[in-house]
Amino acid sequence: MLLQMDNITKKYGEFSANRGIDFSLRAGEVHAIVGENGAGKTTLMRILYGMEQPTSGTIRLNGKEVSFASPEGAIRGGIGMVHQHFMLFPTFTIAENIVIGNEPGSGARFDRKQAVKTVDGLCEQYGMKVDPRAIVSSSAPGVQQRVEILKVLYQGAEIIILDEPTGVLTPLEVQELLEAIKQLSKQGKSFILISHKLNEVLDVADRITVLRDGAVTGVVEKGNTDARQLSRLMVGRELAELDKKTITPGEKVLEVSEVSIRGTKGKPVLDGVNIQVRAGEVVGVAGISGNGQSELLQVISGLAQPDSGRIAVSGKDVTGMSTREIREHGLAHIPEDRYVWGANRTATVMDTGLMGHHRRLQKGGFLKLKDIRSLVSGWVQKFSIKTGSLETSTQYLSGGNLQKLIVARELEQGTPFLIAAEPTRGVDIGAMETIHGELLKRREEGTGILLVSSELTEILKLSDRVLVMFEGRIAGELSAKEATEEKLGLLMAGGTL
Amino acid sequence: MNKWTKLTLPLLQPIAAIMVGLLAGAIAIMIAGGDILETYAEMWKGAFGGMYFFTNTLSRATPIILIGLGAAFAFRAGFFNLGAEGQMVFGALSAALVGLYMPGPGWLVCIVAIIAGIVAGGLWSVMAGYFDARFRVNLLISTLLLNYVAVLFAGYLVAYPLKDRSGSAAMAQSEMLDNSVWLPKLISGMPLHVGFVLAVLAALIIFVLLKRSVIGYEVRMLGGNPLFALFGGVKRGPMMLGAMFFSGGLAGLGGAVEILGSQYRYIDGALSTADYAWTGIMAALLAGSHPIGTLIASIFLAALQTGGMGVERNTEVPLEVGAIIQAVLILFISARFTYSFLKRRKGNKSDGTAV
Amino acid sequence: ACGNDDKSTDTGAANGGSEGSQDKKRIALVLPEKIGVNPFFALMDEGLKKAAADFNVEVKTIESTDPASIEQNLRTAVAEKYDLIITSTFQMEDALKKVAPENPDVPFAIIDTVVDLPNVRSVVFREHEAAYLLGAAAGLATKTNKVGNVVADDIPIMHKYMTGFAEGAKSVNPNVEIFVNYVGGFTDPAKAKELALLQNSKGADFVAGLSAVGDLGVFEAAKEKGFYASGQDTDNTGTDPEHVVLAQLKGTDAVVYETVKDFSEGNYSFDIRDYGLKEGGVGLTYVTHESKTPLNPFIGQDIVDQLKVISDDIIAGKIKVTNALEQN
Amino acid sequence: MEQLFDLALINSALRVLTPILLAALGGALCSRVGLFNVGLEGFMLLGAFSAVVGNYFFGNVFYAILFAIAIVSIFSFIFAYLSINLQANVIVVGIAMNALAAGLTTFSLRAIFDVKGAFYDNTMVGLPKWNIPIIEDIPVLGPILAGLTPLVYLSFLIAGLMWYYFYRTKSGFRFLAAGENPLAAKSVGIRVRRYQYGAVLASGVLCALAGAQLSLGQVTMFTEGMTAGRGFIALVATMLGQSGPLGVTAASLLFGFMDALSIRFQGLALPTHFTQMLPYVVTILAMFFFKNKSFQQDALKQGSSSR
Ligand SMILES: Nc1ncnc2c1ncn2[C@@H]1O[C@H](COP(=O)(O)OP(=O)(O)OP(=O)(O)O)[C@@H](O)[C@H]1O
Ligand SMILES: Nc1ncnc2c1ncn2[C@@H]1O[C@H](COP(=O)(O)OP(=O)(O)OP(=O)(O)O)[C@@H](O)[C@H]1O
Ligand SMILES: [Mg+2]
Ligand SMILES: [Mg+2]
Repeated sequence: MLLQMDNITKKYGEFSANRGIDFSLRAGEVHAIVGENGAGKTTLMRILYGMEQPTSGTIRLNGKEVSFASPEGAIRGGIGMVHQHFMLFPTFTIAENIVIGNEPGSGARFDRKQAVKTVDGLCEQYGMKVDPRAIVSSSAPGVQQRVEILKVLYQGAEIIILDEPTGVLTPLEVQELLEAIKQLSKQGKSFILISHKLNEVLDVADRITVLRDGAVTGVVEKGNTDARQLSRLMVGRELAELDKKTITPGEKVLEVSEVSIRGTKGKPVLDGVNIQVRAGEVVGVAGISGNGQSELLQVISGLAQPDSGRIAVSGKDVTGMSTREIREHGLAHIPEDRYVWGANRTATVMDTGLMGHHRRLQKGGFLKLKDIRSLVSGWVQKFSIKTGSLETSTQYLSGGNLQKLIVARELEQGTPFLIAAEPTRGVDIGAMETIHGELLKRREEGTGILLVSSELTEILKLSDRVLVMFEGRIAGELSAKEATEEKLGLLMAGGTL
Repeated sequence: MNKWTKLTLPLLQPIAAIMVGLLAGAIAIMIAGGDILETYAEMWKGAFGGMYFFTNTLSRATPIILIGLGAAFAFRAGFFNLGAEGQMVFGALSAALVGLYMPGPGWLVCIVAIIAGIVAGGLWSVMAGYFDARFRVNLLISTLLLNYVAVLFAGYLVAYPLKDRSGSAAMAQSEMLDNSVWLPKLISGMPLHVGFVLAVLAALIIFVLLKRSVIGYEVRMLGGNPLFALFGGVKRGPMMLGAMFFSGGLAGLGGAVEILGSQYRYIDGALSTADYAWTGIMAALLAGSHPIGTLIASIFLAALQTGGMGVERNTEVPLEVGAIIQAVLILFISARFTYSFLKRRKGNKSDGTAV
Repeated sequence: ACGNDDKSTDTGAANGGSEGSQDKKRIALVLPEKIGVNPFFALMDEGLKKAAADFNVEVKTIESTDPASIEQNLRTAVAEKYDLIITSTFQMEDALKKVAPENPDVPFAIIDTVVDLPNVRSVVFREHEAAYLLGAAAGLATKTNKVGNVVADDIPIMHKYMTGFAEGAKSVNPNVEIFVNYVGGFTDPAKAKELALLQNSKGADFVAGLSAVGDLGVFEAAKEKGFYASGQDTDNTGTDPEHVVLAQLKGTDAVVYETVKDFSEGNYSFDIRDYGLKEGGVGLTYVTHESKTPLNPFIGQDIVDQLKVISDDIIAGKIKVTNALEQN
Repeated sequence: MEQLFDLALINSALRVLTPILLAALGGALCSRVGLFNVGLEGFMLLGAFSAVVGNYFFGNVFYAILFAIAIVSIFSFIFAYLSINLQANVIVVGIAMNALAAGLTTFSLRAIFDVKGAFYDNTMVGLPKWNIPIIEDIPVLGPILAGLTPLVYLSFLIAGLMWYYFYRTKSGFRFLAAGENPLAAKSVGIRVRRYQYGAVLASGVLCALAGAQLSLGQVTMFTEGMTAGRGFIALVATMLGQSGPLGVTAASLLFGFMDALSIRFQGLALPTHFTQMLPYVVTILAMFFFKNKSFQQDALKQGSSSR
């Protein structure tokens, strides 16, 4: 056994995030960990990586007991981790981000040219393309994810922890990543893979450990299981199939006409985009991240201004208006990045949940705290958000639970138009089912939804029409019936049908 | 953890800090060759020993509280306003001018003078806010620099056009206000004036405002994560101007009541030497920008100062050692006791973007 | 409380001595600032200590950290039942005008400004007379017809010196050009030095320091570039006899000493004492007061003799020196 | 006061800006690792004092400077320990350390030299004033560089070295990384605290040099409060220069020249109070041209939060 974690317990105050977990990893194995949001997956990995100290339990590496006081020790022990949330230096170049900690150069000098070369070689070796000279903050999330993985590979890790690595990747990128994992494991590297996507897990994992409420509920070999069994182990029940009713679309709730944004390097970021969303209709937007989706959403919601073109929400021209005014005209928005746009980490769960509702739930300028409390605790129940209390600081929610809170908040704005950007990013399959159900319910109630997702299955499952974005343009439009993964994939890559 | 320990635990830390601070101060006293117990006794007496000293401490705390509250409010909204000194100077100057030159009954002049102080401090502050919101001029630098400009400008006015020529005319100061304009004392014969009541009221109002009101909510969210606030429809520009006005207005009020309640004229340098501005900012930071905490921290800091004066008057421990003890006490109390704005910011900063 | 031992021999006059335990008179000197960088306050403290030893009284000097603490310190001194409370400068005027009438039985003194109350003795100086002499000295001695003033700050009190200086200089040398620069503070010798260097580079061969501790910077510039300078308040020609050639004197120590003396000998009266050249309260080294430092040839005995005549004329009232503070 | 600009002005400006530049570089190091050091003033004051003490007792400027460095390092270690290990608010610590430095220097002035206000000794020799042989005779450069202390040259050298350290060395790269995103830095095994300590201690050393330039370079004496607000100006220069070595140098130059210029404006048409405002007003105006990052960029970079 390469790695053996025995009886790991981690307590935060009175709350136990891990309760007596046993976990093992063989050399060259891909071992997946699955489980509901807040089950304690990330916590377990942070313990292994030396970022948290276990309350009790032991870790053995190659049979020798180890205890990592810091990631430095773990890295030296040959463990690398790709975190659920990026650990990058946004203003640095990609090459710098990869080589940090073990920079090339003679003596004290940092040889940046050599770093670029090294990274190029690394890309070659593992078949992952990045531009070493590009600045991280202006790279697409998919690229940033690759940087994270390359960084770990560069560190020469033998055990590689991947915490929800595919959350931001497009299907093609996912495929590439899974291939790379398989290749590397053949070369002798071992992987711990955390994912909510059971198909990926079943594709690459040799073994699967299922966690629930901080404890192991099962360890299964790949051959002996299927998605149904896994999901039962995870959520403790069967998942129902969604049924999508047919609805005749009504009024236009969103009309984007000829919207353009100039880019910095000649190429426009958005190039004459036209989109219409009608009441009771889900319009999906597919595309490889970095093709203008983020900017499109920012322009629609007033977070950025277009250089030309017009935008109307519920028939009203809202071009140039502030976010507040656009929201008042009938927009709700599940943001693509929950920490940047979706939450205030230092605020309480209640305060984070209140945003957008606060102008409604007031009397004479004062908040109606009772109403607010019952509203938010309603969401906590409905979406089974795991939180200590409503007064818990938002930063202590696990990624998926925060996502659910944000989704609940925006769904409840009750507007005729909703932007849902990556609505199920990082949530477990049970929660995904709930969120999908709620989105379809809103559709039936006559809300128009613009769904942006890198998850093609999600797009195909929910959309009435699908638009594909490529290089700032709408490269194609397909009806729900016509759309298939293959066709979308072709359009997304810049091809034509 | 039972309720009892939950209640006492947060108190334990500051009490322990004060204890350690006193111990460190004792070493300083010993080195200076003073009597430790006597020195601390005099320090206590200078701050709280008797009605006169107690009210004097509160009176000294008054401008500190108001400035601290102003700073705390701006910090809460995420705007690092370090311009309290200039804002206070303008508030004080305007109050003095209104008090001197406005005709009418004393009480009315006094009220108008207070309002003028708030408005002047607020406008001076909002100017920096506007530069930031409109032209992206770094608020931290501009507020810091505008202090110098304000102090010099006010200094010019009272050294030349508005100089007091009634007395020895040796000072750069305005004439003295007529005593009909003075803020009434709370207890006759004691230094404490109505300004203190205003300060306590302001603390309570801000406390409720932040906790319960829509504006307060938006302020807190803006301070926590401006992008989230923007996303939710909080308008940063107007909020910034509003918060800066409010913050500077409080500092201006601090200056105004100091003039109308204590000094009765604008004296060049008097507000700067007393270091009200930095003390107020320190109070806000010590209290993690909590309004009631700021109130308490301000009184504590004022007590350290008045206590230090007591030590200077009644013992052989030199003035400097008093200052050293004060500084040491503050250092120890700041340790871990604070839930600070900057630390919080550092914490946020460290998490990178989300997947 | 210090002061010097010995048993009491005081004849005690003045009212208000209601102290309990000992029969020694207790006298407090309440200063508006920290003694720190201003020689003026240090001198008062010295005068008080000296008087304490000579007249067997108990003394205490109370420094104020900032203007807001002045009144408190004054009130506390009253509450502590000192027999005499000496205050100083215009900075304490306001506080004294409040506190003195409330305590009509307590004797006060204020030095350097006038507070016209029945229980206050005021002592003032005619520094402009000494400044006139200094200016005249500069006007006579300069070879370049250019002299400088390095002034602490542009505040009214400093104009008392500058105006006197200018009048004196012009009176003996109408062509003299006077450079004036302000340091912008009382604690910045580095800046004061730069200003003196600048004035020298523009041709000034004599620079008068009027910048408290900044004067040390002026002296250093003089030493470095070989020009001449003067100090203030106390005779600091000893600092560097080759370059610091004059000092404008102000006898605050003597005045405090006198005050304590009068009080302890029972001659205390509540009036206004005005010290100028005539009374020897202000002066200029070599002209009105001896100096341990030998006279520098830059000034020379000839000039000193001329200055003595001017001094006599001022004393005699033949020359009227403007007091900038009274101009309005 | 006809000639406003002349070579002596530049010469004077170089002298005057050196302490500010040195302290501002120290401030830049601190702010790069997320510690906003308002204690520069106190550090510098203590440096000025201990340099004079060292000079007096060792009779040697070199040892004097080493002594100042040692003393201020201890002082800055306290700053580091409180704000890094004990999680005290850096600004509170900075303000309190300023007060502490003022008290300590005044107290020690009396305890060591038995004087109040100022210590001046005729026999004390300050820093050497270099007149470099060949350069001395070059027309324009000669007067500009006349009689500057080694610390003036050193300050610019340090700025250059800092640039090299930040942008050319491995350690400097990690230093910047630790400030840019401490959590990410920790996750790749960088000892963030070590860099934070390093930054604070280095700023202590730089402030000791700044103080020495003030008390042994510009003048040869110590007076109470002789830094007279230079630490705060340095803080402004730090921020204006966006904590980069070159920016900070440029900002300090701006300040030095504006200060020297404002002196020459004295006595012209404007009242002194207004000429004294000149450096501050010009700096504010300068900021209209060197735009700050927008709060959105700022907040995005920080993953959330505003300045
Ligand atoms: N520092 C902390 N303090 C208190 N509670 C914490 C802390 N960190 C994590 N938790 C709690 O521990 C639980 C486990 O969190 P963890 O991040 O391990 O979940 P996860 O399984 O990774 O979930 P997800 O799938 O949503 O990422 C959560 O309920 C979370 O709220
Ligand atoms: N209390 C201290 N006293 C002196 N030096 C210290 C102290 N704490 C830390 N240091 C210095 O900082 C270095 C790094 O400390 P540490 O290993 O705690 O940093 P880190 O692990 O990067 O930080 P963190 O604990 O925040 O993760 C130490 O080797 C030491 O030089
Ligand atoms: Mg997780
Ligand atoms: Mg550690």
